[in-house]
Amino acid sequence: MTEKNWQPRIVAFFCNWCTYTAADLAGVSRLKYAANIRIIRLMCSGRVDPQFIVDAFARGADGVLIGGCHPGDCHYVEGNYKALRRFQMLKRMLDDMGIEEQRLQLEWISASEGDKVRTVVNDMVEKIKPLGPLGIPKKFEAWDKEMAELEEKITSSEPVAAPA
Amino acid sequence: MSSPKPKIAFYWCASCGGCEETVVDLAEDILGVIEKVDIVLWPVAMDFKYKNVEAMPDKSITATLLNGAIRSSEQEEMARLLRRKSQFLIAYGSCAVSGGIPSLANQFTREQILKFNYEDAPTVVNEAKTRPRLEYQNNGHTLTLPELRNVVRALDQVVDVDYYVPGCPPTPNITKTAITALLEGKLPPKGSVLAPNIALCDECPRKRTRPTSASFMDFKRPHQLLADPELCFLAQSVVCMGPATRSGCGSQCPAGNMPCTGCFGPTSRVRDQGVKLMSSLCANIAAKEEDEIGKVLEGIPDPIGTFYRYGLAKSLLRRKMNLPFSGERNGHG
Amino acid sequence: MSNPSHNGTDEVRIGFYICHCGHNIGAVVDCPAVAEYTSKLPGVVVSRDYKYMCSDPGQELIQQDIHDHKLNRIVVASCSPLLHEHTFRTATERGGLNPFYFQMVNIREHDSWVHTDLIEATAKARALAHAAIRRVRFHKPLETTRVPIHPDVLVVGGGISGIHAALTLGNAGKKVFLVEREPSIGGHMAKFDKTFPTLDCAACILTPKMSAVRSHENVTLWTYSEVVKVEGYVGNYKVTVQRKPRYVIEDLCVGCQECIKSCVYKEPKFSDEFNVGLSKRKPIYIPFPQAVPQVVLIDPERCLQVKTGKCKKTCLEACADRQAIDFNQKEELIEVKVGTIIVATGFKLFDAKRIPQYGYGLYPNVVTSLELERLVTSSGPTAGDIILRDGSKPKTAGFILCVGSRDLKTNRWCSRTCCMHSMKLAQLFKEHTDADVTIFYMDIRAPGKGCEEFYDKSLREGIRFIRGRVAEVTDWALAPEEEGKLVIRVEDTLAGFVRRIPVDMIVLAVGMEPQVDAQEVRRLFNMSCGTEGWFLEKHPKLAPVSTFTDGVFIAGCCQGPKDIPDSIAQAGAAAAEAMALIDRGYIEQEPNTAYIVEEECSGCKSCVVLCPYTAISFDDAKQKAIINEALCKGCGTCVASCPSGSIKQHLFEDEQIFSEIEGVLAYD
Amino acid sequence: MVEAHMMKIKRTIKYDADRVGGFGREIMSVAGCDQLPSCIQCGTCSGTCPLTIYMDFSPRQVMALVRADFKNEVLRSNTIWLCASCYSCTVECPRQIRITDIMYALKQRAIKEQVYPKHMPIPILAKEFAKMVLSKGRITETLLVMQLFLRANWRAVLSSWRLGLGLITTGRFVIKPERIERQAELDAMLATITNGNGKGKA
Amino acid sequence: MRHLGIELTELDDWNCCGATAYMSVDEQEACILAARNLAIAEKTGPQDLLTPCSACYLVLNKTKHNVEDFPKIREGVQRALKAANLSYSGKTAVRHPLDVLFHDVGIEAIKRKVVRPLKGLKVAPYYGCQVVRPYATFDEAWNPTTMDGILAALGAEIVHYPLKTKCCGASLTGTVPEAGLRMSYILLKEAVRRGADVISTICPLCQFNLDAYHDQIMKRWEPARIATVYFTQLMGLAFGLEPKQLGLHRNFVPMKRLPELEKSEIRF
Repeated sequence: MTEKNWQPRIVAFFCNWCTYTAADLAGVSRLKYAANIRIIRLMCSGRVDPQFIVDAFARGADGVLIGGCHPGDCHYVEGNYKALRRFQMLKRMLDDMGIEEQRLQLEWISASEGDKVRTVVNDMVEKIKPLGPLGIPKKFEAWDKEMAELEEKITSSEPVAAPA
Repeated sequence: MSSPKPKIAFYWCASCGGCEETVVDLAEDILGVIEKVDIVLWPVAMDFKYKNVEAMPDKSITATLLNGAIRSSEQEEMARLLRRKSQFLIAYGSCAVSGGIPSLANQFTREQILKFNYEDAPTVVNEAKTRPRLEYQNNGHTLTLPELRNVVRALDQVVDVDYYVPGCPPTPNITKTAITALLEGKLPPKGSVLAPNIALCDECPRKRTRPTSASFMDFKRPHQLLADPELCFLAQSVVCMGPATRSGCGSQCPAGNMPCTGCFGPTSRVRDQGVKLMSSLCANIAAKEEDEIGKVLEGIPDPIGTFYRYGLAKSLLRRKMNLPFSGERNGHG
Repeated sequence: MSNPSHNGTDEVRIGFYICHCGHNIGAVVDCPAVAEYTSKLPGVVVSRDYKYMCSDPGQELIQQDIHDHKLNRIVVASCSPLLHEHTFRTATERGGLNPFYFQMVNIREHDSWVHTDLIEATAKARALAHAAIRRVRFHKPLETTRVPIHPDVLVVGGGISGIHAALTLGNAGKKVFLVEREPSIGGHMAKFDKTFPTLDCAACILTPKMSAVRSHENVTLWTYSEVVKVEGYVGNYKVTVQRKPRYVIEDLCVGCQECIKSCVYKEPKFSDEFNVGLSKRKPIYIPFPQAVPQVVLIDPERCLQVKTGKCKKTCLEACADRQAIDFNQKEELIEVKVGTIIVATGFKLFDAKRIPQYGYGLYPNVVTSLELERLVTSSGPTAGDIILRDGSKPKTAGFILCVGSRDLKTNRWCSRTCCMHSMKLAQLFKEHTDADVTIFYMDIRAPGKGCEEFYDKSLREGIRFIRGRVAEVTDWALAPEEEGKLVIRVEDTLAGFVRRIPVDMIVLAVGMEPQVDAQEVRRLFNMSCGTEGWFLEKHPKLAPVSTFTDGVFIAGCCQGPKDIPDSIAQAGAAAAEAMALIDRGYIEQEPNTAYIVEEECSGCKSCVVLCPYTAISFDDAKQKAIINEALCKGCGTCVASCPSGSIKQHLFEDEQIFSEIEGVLAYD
Repeated sequence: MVEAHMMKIKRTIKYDADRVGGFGREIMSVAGCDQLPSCIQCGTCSGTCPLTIYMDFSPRQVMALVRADFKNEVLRSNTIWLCASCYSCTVECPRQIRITDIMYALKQRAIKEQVYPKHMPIPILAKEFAKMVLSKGRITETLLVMQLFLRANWRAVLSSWRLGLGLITTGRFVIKPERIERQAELDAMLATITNGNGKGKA
Repeated sequence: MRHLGIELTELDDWNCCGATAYMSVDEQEACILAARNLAIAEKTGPQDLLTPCSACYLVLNKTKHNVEDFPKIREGVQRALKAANLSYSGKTAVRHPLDVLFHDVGIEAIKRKVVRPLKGLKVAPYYGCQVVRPYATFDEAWNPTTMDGILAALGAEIVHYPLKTKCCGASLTGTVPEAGLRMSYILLKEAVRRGADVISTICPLCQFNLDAYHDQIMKRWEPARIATVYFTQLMGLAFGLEPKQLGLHRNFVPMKRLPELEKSEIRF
């Protein structure tokens, strides 16, 4: 994708009971929203391992959205609170690592709030667009280029496959 | 093999020297080791030249134990050279395994680091603001210095690594075990970490004192309390990396009344030690309101330094994202 | 049967199928292009697009391919897994594979229905398919577990829905606990005079059902009681019911009402709830003549004895024989075990005071439809006379429809029954008073069976209909004929001008609202609510009485406004759903439980406190945490929290999720 | 006056060509007018409007006409000019349609297209009012009224002379024109939209 | 106001808000006009902007809301303000004296100031349209009661006046007299019918409208003579101020003389 028509990639982790169902409802209601989001279903927002979020960023996500039941409504009593606590810390850590706070969002969306799925996704896309791509895989590549010159030099000066 | 005795090399990149110390810490055992092997390279203890190594046939060294992170062009070059010359390249110690403490530098630019070290640090006297240069002409000679890289790397981010011996430093025990395995040819699959694949709590003497039902009302740092010498640190609200860190060290820190800081790295089942421990700690916070949660979290003022003390280079994010990346070779300005 | 091991030693052979779902997907996602793309992904042996994957031929396609191509993983990209995951798992199983070697991709609800751009939607479908193909590689064979179902049922709410559900279940031989908050069952229907469109008497059809449920050998009826706690899960709920003190021993009272006659209050003094305040009652009373149970009760807020302890207690004397009155009665908590629950907690009427322009509460002759219902009933406070507050008969009346309904400022929904209800009341009004009756409506909604005919009957009987939402009701006259009347100001939208219409009485057709405590009830039973506050069904079409919590069903107006026939139909459906579970005897549990690999657990104990179901315990001897998979509900919170990655979750393994992440991001 | 025996008839059928495609959508795109599509024609706006009784189209009908693209009919109706901005309709509308704002949008449109009823003083008042504010920053009621009467219906001045005199004698009408001090500032502000954006808005 | 310990500053170089008329010409410009006042108020300091006129109140509030709700208008306004080195962040609250008197000063404080209770004076509280809707938050749109409370505190008798929020037709009296005057006529007539001695308004234009057109109304319909005063004038009376100080002598229709008030030697 060229820089010009760049579209943010958003990975979403939605809980099975509220937010995933809400996204289904948005579909059933034919609400239209930005196509940038890829939803991964988990049983509960409490299952969202922060590793998933960081991994998504590291693999090229420009934003990560976590969707869970409203506080007090978790299908599993309190999984969403656990998600909230991790989220708060992770946000700080991402900030320390130079990832803008708009790129990680936690939203409470109940099964009936199909409309909220639409607004949340659209808003998030709008918020991320001005930030531009996060592009971590490309960064990794760029960083490792500083080793290329040396590597080339060594490779070229090496005798071809010295016998062991 | 021309010689019946395996050839062993030790090398030292960006590290504090503690790892070298460990080898010495093998004490009398080292004699046993020395008996069984030829040490072909050990700059800290014996005099070898680059040229000597270069002259060795490829793969002629049975195993190289390389410690320290890779952060300069010279270290990169040595890593590549030793890779070529060794049958087994072993990342030895946290810095080589996962970047170690030096990789906390990945939160800063090369310029920030150089400026601090050569200008701003309180102990520096350098009015001319002289900085090391890559090249210097003197009497018609060109003197060169290695280039400091933008990114601090773990060994396997530069060359292929066969085995990992973690620790800051690795304990004599696991060092001995590793060397023994090597000598006896009883090596696990390539890429293994030569430490138990179970978290530290397993061998921690304080393990039984942790209650099963406690949540965190706050977090404390070790200097903020007089720690109970018996009680699990987490039960005292002190961040202990033990649950997320491999065992094998013999729980030396908890035994010395200090919490684990995670130098052995995560188990094979975890991709990012830092957020994984964070996940566990934060899930267990008692507060429910955003503000209250935030207050509890203030007890961890430097999460990156806390959770990634030994492994920022190998964390999923590796380096702070919004730092300018100097493409110029001469970053030493 | 092909039985590949999951350690990757055997070759993974994936079959990928993308469903057009007619035009639902096919019109927005280029299905053949997706199939073409996935065919090149590693491990994919078969990649097809097909019109309707969920059809029999679609399913057979999968089975045939498993056979022909030795497939050992199946991925179907179609609708939401919440809809058809089961279908395709079964197809996978019929093909000879473990059903959990299947993975579903949602490209309808999450893609073709929410996007319009063909290129974007197709790219998204590719990414989601890619993710599933990567993920399915790590799937393992799993077995569902069976949990036995406790055969007893709890029905909450004793209105017509609850009564019907309880009777249906009781008649089928199931034990039912019917809990009603009010002192009598009957709900709103007990307050109605006649029912539309047949005009049969509400009491005549309801009362027999009320007594039947009371005397049913399989039904335990607890009135004046509330459910205060619900624990457990489908098949095994533990419910705590609070029984409020009536100060009358239910089993001893025969309903002779001598005590009421002898009360120290000679005249009824307090507003009567059943007659919506149109009449008075005493502190000791029976809610209404046909109340079930026929047991008096004492209003602790009003009774002198309960309040002050200083009363002559003439009621005690009156009941000396049976000694049914007990001023020391305390609230009681009862715990019962049930396997399924039917929630039928009904609705609340809209408070007409919220629309001040209609003058309810300000002008005495503005009444609500329920008040008129009580006035028109022969057993009501006026014995069926429709009278104005001054006792005279109204000569003109106006019915204002949609009071509180279809209004974004109050309730946006249509309350569904008000049109018919008002027409019924208008007919009765005319019958009782011969008054000139006008109905002010926005749209007449008479879609039920016999309802359009009823509308026609109303028109023929001379009821006037004016299409327009009434702007206001005032008492200021601008013309002589308006003096002393209530004036309705409305645009007659069909005539096209504004009119002022003076009337004697105004009836406000108040809409339905969720009960005040709907949110608490929802939490109690772990249900969802729509944004309006009605309990949310699992699927609006396919699962209209199920909720997102297995074993909890909803019936009647707590799910949304509806009339009596619909409520009863739902109650029957809910009873049937409950019975289906009970008679099968067990439920299959999704094998998404968490498990601990013992040798990997360091015993750090971080997980134990996280489990809301106490499924994690700590084995002191082994110094390891243990998960009781029977108690685990599969949320995965402990999995995400295990600092050494030693807790895993079937169906949601870390590597499965990581590969999904990798997959969704692996497009260009 | 129509003679009793001569029934005067008027053709009222509308053809599709009478519609101005896109007009409804244009009005709905004005800030605050976006709720119009959900109008259910209940007539609350008309019922609550104190001025419907004088209108050729009731507010409800105006909503219907806008939605159906009957631009000419709407812009020429007296309804939009009779709206006294009392906001009853906006507050009462069960669909939360900002009817008053739609009326404003229609007035603006009518003024822009010069299609307001010729002898109706209201648009003139609005324009004169705006002009005075533009040039002076404040309103001097007396002058405004004079302008209005001169332009619309000077005969009316005669009928109102007693009131005017009363106002002046009670000290409630000031004849000396008022103006703000920093007129330039105001001009500069308003210039930003006229210059910056073509002509402000479509 | 000073009487009740509220400090007022005249807004520096205020401009006309444009009232309802300007909105008809160009909403963006109208918003800019109003926003200039808001911005000047914000510059002046952390105060509320007090406006006794219903139309100003509405337009200023509407501008505030428009700036918040509609990015297009917000951008235009901000660009315009920038041209005058002004800025508006939305902080300044637009208040009506009734709001301030009822909520900030309070009924009790008002009661304490009363030296001459308006006993026996029957008042029809008339709020008019633009204060109570659609932007006011300090009272109910359909049945406002804040002025009722203040008038009751003055000792007056409140007449049930169902037209309290109906439009007086002010914007039309000059342009379409038939329509505008009829609206005023209905208001006056109903007040008389309900037995009120005086109508109390919260908008100067309503006051003017209901007061100044009696002659014309009489000519068209029937006499419906009743005085209309601004509610603070009644407060002044109750606080013991002289009618002349209160400008009551400027009314076209004088207030009815009340025996109870006569005794306290007020001259009208």
